[in-house]
Amino acid sequence: MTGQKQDQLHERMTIRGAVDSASFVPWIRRHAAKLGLRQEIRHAGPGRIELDVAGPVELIDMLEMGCSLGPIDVWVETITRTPAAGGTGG
Amino acid sequence: MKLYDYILSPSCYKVRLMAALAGVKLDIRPVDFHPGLEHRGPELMALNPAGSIPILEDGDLVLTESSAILVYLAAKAAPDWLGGDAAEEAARVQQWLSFSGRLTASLGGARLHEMLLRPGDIGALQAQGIAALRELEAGLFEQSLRGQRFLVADRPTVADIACFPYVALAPDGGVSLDPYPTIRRWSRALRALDAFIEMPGIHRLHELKPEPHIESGEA
Amino acid sequence: MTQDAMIDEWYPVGLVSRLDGNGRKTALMGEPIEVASDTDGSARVTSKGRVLPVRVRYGHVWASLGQPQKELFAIPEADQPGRRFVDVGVVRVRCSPLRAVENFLDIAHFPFVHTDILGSEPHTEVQNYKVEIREDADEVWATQVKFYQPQAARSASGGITTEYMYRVPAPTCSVLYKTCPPRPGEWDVITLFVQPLAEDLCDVWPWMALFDDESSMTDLIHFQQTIFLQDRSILENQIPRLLPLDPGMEIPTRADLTSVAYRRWLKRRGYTYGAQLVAQ
Amino acid sequence: MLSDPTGSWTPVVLSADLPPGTVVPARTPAGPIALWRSASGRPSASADRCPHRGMRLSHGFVRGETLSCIYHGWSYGQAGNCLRIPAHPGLAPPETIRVATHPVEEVGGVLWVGVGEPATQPPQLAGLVPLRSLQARAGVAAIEAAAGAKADADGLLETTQGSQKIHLLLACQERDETLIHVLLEGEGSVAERVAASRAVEALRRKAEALEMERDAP
Repeated sequence: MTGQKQDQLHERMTIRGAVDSASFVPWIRRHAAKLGLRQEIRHAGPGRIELDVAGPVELIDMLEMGCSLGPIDVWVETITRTPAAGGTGG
Repeated sequence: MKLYDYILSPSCYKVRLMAALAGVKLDIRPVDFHPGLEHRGPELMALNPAGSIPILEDGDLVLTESSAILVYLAAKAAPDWLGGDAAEEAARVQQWLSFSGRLTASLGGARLHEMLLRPGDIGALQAQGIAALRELEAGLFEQSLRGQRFLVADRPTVADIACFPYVALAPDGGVSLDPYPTIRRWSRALRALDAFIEMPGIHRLHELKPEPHIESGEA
Repeated sequence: MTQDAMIDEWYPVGLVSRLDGNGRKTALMGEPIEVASDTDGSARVTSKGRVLPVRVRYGHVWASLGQPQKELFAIPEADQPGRRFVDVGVVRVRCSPLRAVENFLDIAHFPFVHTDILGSEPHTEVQNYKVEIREDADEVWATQVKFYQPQAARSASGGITTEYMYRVPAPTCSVLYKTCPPRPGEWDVITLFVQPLAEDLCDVWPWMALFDDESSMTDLIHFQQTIFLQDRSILENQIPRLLPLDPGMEIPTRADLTSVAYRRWLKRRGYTYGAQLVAQ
Repeated sequence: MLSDPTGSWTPVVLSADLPPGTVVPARTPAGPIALWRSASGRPSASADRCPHRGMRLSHGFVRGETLSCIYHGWSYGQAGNCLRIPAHPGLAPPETIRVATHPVEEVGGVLWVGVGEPATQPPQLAGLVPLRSLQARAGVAAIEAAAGAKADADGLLETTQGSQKIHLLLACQERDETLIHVLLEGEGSVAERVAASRAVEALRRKAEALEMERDAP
C-alpha cells in the first residue's frame, strides 16, 4: 500500500439510518470538500442518503469515517459502498 | 555506581541524563515511588533518612542530593561539565545549583500536586514556579548577551543539567512555558546534545533526524 | 450538561491496596466522594453522607453515583493462574475522561509519542483492522490490529509486528490485549480505568494482568507509567478539551476507525459526560 | 492600540527567538497560532490546532520545509496544505486538507502576524534594535502608567528608565496580559543592554503591582 499511484475510484455511497436531517447533506458536502472529493448527492430522503463520490480510496474511506459519526442530530446505521460507473462526470 | 531511581522523577532524571552525557554506565535500581511509596520504606530510609530519591551508591559513598550526584559524576567522568576554576564561573555554577532547589520546590511541587495528587498549595507553588522561571529567563538572556548559550558558559555544565528537568516539565504542573523565548532556545540546545536522553513528558526532537523513508514493499 | 446515561456506570475510585480507615477525598462526575475502608475492612464510598454502590475488583474500588443496571464488566483473565497483577497507580490529567480512553485506543501515534518503545519511523502505516460493536455484550471491539514495535520486550533485540485487540466495556474503561512474547497464544492484558472527576478532568488508573516472570513489579509499573506520561502532554493540549462527537472540525481516517466506533457507541448510548456535541 | 483587530498586524516574536527549524506558540487577536521557521529560513504562521484530531501544532516539529504534528505526524507546508499522513503513506493528501494560515512579515527583527488581510505593511520601527520579549500580567493601561507614557497606534511606547531611552512594543494577549517587545536605539554595549533588560524587568514589576491594585476590591 505504499506505492505512489493513487487510483481514482468512483463509488456510490449509501448512508442509512436516522439521517432525515437538513443538517446532514450540507455537512456531507462540507466534509467532502475538505477532503477534495467530488461528490454528487443522488438521493436524500428519510432514512437514506445516496451519493456518488470519486477520488483515491483513502479519501473515500475518510469521508465514510466522518459520515458514520456525522452531526449530533443524525444517527447513521450503516454505510455501504459499491463501485459506480464514472457517474460523477470525472 | 548504583542509582535508586524513579522513572518519573525529574531529580532522578538529572542523574540519568548527566550519566548519559558523561558516558557513565549506571546500575539502575527502580524504586516504587508511586504508588508504592517505597522511598519511605525501611530499606531506603536506612540509606537516606530524608526519604527522598535519587540516591547514588558508589562503594562506601552514598549521595542523596541530586546536585552533589551531578558534581560527582562530572568530576569522575566529564570534568568539563564542572565549569571553570575562575571565581566568577565557579560561583555561577554554585548559584544555579542552589537555585535548582527552588525549581524542585515550586515547579516540582506543582507537578506532584497536579499529576500524582500530592498535597500542596497549588496557587502558591505555581506562582513561585513562575517567579523562578522569570529569573532563569532573565539570567539566560543576560548570558546570551555575553555570547554564552548556557547558564555558566558557552558550553553546558552541571548547572544546566540541575535546572533543565523541572523547567522542561513545568507544564505537567500547570505552568506554561510559552512566555519564555530564551528558556526555549536553551532547552533546545540541551536537547540537541549528542548523548541527550529523554524522560517521559519530554518528547523526542524528531527534527534532529531527517524524515525516514520506507522502501516500497518493506512492511 | 445534564447528567446522562453515564451516571449509572461503575467507575474506579481508588486502589484496594491503598484503602485505609481515614478515607480519601476525591470526586466523581463533579460530586465530592470519600473512599474509605469500613471497620470490617470492606470498601465504603460515600457522597454527601449517602453510601454508594461499591465493587472491589481488578485491584480497584469501583463505585457508582446512580443505580447500575449491569454488573461491573468481566475480565476473565483476572482469574487466570500464572498472571501477575500490576497496580500502576493514579495519574491525573486535565482532559475529558473520554479523550483519555480514545487516546488509549489509538496506535497511529506510537512512532511520534512513544518513539522507539511502541513505534518508530518509518514504520508508520496503519494496516486495516476490524472494528465492531458487539451488541450482545454492548462493547466496542477492535481486532486484528497490527503495528510494528521496535522493541517488543525488555529482552527483545529487534522489532516485531505486535498484534493488539482493544475492548471498550464501559464508557471510561478500555481493556487492551497484546501479543505476549513469553507465551505465544496468550495475550497480555493492559487496562485503562478512568475516573471522571469533571467533564474536563480525570484520574487515570492503569492496571495490568501479565505473563512475565522476569521483570520486577517496579519495572512493570515504571514501564506503564512511562507510556502513560508520554501521552499526558498530548491529552492536555488537544483542542477542544472535551471529546467531539461531531467530527466536523476533524479529519478522521481509516486509521481512526476505533476512535470513530468508540464515539459512535458513546453517541448511541447517550454517554455524553465529557463530550462536545456540536463541532465548533 | 487598535481596538478593531481586523486587518491589523500583531508583533508576536523577535526574529532571534525563532531560529530556522523551530516552532513556537503565539497569540494573536485571531486566536492561538503556531509560528514556525523552515530550515531554509522562511517563517509561516498557522492555526495552533491540527485539523486531524485537534492537537496543538506548536508542540510539533519542523523538518526541512514542513511543520509536523507531534501526535500523528501529519505534515503541513508553508501554505498550510497537508503534505503527509504517516498512517497512510501511500496517499498524497489533496490541497483541500489544510490548516488555516496567516500572513507573516519579518520587519526590523520582529515577526508580525496579520489578522485578516491587512492593507498596509507592519510598522518599520526604523532605527530601533530588538532586545528581548517578556510577558507581563498587566494590561496596556498599567504598563503605560508604569512607563509614564502612552502607546501609539502601532502599540509603540517610548520611556526613559534611568539614563536610557527604551522603546516598548506592546501586544495585548488574553485577559490582562501583555507581551512586551523591548527595543533600543542602536546596538549599545553589553552593559547597556543588560541594564535595559533589568530596567524593563523593574518596569514589569511596577506595572503588575498597579494591575493588582486595580483588581483589588
